[in-house]
Amino acid sequence: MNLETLPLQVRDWIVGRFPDALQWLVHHLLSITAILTVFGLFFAFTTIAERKLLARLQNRLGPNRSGLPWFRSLKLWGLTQPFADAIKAITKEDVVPAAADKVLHFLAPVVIVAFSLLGFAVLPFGRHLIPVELDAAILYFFAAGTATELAIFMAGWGSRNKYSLLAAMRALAQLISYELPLILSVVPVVMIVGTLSTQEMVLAQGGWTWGVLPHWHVFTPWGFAGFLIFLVAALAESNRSPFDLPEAESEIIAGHLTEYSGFKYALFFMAEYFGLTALSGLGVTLFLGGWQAPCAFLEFIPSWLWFMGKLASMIVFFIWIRGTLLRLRIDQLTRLSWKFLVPLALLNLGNAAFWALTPGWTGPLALARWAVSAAIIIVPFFLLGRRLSAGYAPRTYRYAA
Amino acid sequence: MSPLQLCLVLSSLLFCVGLAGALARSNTILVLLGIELMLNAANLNFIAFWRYGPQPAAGLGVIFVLFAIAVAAAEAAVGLALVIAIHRHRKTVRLQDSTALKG
Amino acid sequence: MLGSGILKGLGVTAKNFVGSYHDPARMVTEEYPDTPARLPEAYRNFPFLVTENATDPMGTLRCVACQICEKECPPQCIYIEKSKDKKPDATGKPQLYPAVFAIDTAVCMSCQICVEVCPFDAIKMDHVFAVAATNRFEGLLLNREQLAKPNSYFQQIRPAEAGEVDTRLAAERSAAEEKARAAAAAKAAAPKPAAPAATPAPKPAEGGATP
Amino acid sequence: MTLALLLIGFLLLAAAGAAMLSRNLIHSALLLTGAWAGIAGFYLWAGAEFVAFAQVLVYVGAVSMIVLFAVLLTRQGATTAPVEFDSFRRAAAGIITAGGVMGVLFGAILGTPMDVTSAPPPASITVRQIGAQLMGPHAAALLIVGVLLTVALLGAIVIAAVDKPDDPAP
Repeated sequence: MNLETLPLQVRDWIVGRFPDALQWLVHHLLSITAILTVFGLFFAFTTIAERKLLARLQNRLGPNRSGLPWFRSLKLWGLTQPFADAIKAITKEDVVPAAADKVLHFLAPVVIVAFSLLGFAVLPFGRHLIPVELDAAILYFFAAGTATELAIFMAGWGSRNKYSLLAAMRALAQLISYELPLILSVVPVVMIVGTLSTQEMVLAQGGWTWGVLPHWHVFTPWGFAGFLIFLVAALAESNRSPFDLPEAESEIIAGHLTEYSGFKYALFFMAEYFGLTALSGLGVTLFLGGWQAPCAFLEFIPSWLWFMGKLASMIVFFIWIRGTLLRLRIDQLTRLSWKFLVPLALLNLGNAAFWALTPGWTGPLALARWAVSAAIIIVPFFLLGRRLSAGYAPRTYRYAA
Repeated sequence: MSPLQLCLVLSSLLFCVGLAGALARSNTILVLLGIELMLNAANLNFIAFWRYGPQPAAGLGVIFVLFAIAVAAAEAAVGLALVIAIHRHRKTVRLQDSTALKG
Repeated sequence: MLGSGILKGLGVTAKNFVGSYHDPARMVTEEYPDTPARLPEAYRNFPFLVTENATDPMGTLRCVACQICEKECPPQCIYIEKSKDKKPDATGKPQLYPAVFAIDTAVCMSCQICVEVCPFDAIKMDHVFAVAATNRFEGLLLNREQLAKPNSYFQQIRPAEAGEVDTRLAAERSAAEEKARAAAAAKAAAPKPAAPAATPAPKPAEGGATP
Repeated sequence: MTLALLLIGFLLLAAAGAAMLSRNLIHSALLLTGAWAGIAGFYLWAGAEFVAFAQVLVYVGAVSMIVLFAVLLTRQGATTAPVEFDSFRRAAAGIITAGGVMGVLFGAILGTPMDVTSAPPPASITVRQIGAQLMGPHAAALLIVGVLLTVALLGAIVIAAVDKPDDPAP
């Protein structure tokens, strides 16, 4: 019994029980089922974790009352809340506006969920666990993500509601603005590793210095800058706070989702979390070493557990951000992208090029390599940052200590 | 019919759909979209010939399609910008309504 | 520096997160049906009648059926019928008492004017808010027996106000006793010794008044 | 294999045909996006993964958005107003021309003796090979395409931008 390959053994055992002609089909169906089950449950528990964590970040308790039917004394810390939410969403009335474009209104949630799941196909969940090994995996990942923009447009236009349409346009402007820094933050990794395949990228981050310092990309100047840009862009791409203004509940009700109710709304919600999870998975793969263990002596833990652990900590970090920061205005949002993130990401590209050209600088020159690479990114950070925040005096808050 | 001929028939059908659309419709955007379809039909041919050609490893068809996609994207951007400019000027996107260069 | 504010904010929320587990004073959530509601002292809902003694609520009502509250009540939800006989009140003076005292809580608007105008501190606002009834006519019309609550309950829900009322009443009572004693002494000084009947009267009232 | 090609071809042509016939411009644009996705499916079928993903990224992601924005920016009156075929003669002429072209093309395709009669082993080209090709023999073309895209971007902004200056930024 080997924990590392346990999922593969289970899969092969099941596949082996089918006739030879059907085996390829069963093989792929099992991969799909596994992704749907694991990430469906991951989504469910992300919602409850988000609600509990947000509550704790704001000195509240969070949902803690939903237990089990017939065992009402068992509260289970409210962990069954997502299932209660699901039942509520399914049983709610599905309201479709009379003037709506029925086909588009119906298709939008279906398209967005279907395409937000596609990204999982190329993420390496473990040393041997990757649903599809594609040569151009990164390109595939971003190509699969583009359909969400179409779905948002379909939702906004299909609702036949001026506010929904305007909100969809705002959401599209945001998604398009942040796709650029997102992809530009990934390109340096592609440049350094020299491949578009996700599995090879994880393999390139293997090994440790003295057995404790992992060779993850985030521990290099260009990787750190790229990771930060990736984090901000991923937040915006998945409509997370502080960039959640496409569906700002308190200001514009729900933006392009205004005319959606019941299960369709839940589908959009689900797609948002799938997108967030997939992007976090990509970030883990590209910058945080994927399924690699952080220290040599921790390698006995199965690689897929490391991946899921890193993924969960990314999600927790996103929740922490949501509990902390305020929503941006649309002009601040686009300015941050075009005037700060994009130039910085382009400079980081040059930085990565410098890094790729100087692998021979060892010994004392390694320090110089680090210093130059860090300077390439830190100096523009300060200059651009000063320009970005120019005109805003340090604010004083009357009621904040 | 060989698979190559099947691919070529498919691409020529697509080309004709685009051509019919570009000729029969009078909305400028639809005409542009028809032209895009014709470009894509040409790309299909490149891929088909690369797939069944003597040297698939050379990848010339693939490279050509990549360049064609880039050029088509540029064409779409400029073409639709022109449509928007014309609409702002003449308040119409019908081809028949903008027959004079002077405006 | 750009981003320092973000880090500071993340620190604040992290402190909240850690603090929420070991510092119950931070938590704002009340788990109401499981734990009793923590109401502020000045919370008010519907009035109740203060009695001096929990064992004999109807005998020791502070209300003397003066009907000021009935007249002042803006929605006119109070109904009082005076008694025919008199009972000694807290200070020992024989007073009327309400034979019928009813408040229609369906009509009451919780304005507290009855409390403001009562010269005897006999009617106070209650903390009870779960008053649902199955019949809105009889169920929400509270009579004298339902309204009466002992002074110890009043001290429990509003310690500050009750303490102030108690010291005032005790002062009045001792003043009345002083007066009665003086009167008795005057009477005793006078040639004819009077019957010492007036002095023991406030005794039962004192038991309920002192905490 | 052939069955998959027929299926892709059918869906692709259906989407494209419906897009050209639809009287609702938005439906046209969305159906055309479907057709572009179908073309990407054809590329996948042919083993050109990189091109397929590039097609999706460029057409489904970018061009469709430009088209949709253009439709919304140039619409007159209600969104639901159908876009008519305003002249029967024009439509008939277009369809006849297209039919003629189709006849010529079919004649050429079916009449030419092709020496490929059965599918060769699936062709594939790795991303590394494509990169080597682009950076090696086709580096000049790549540069020119880059310049072209930049110029097109600037040109589109200049053409479509409103002349009036906006409100000064806060």
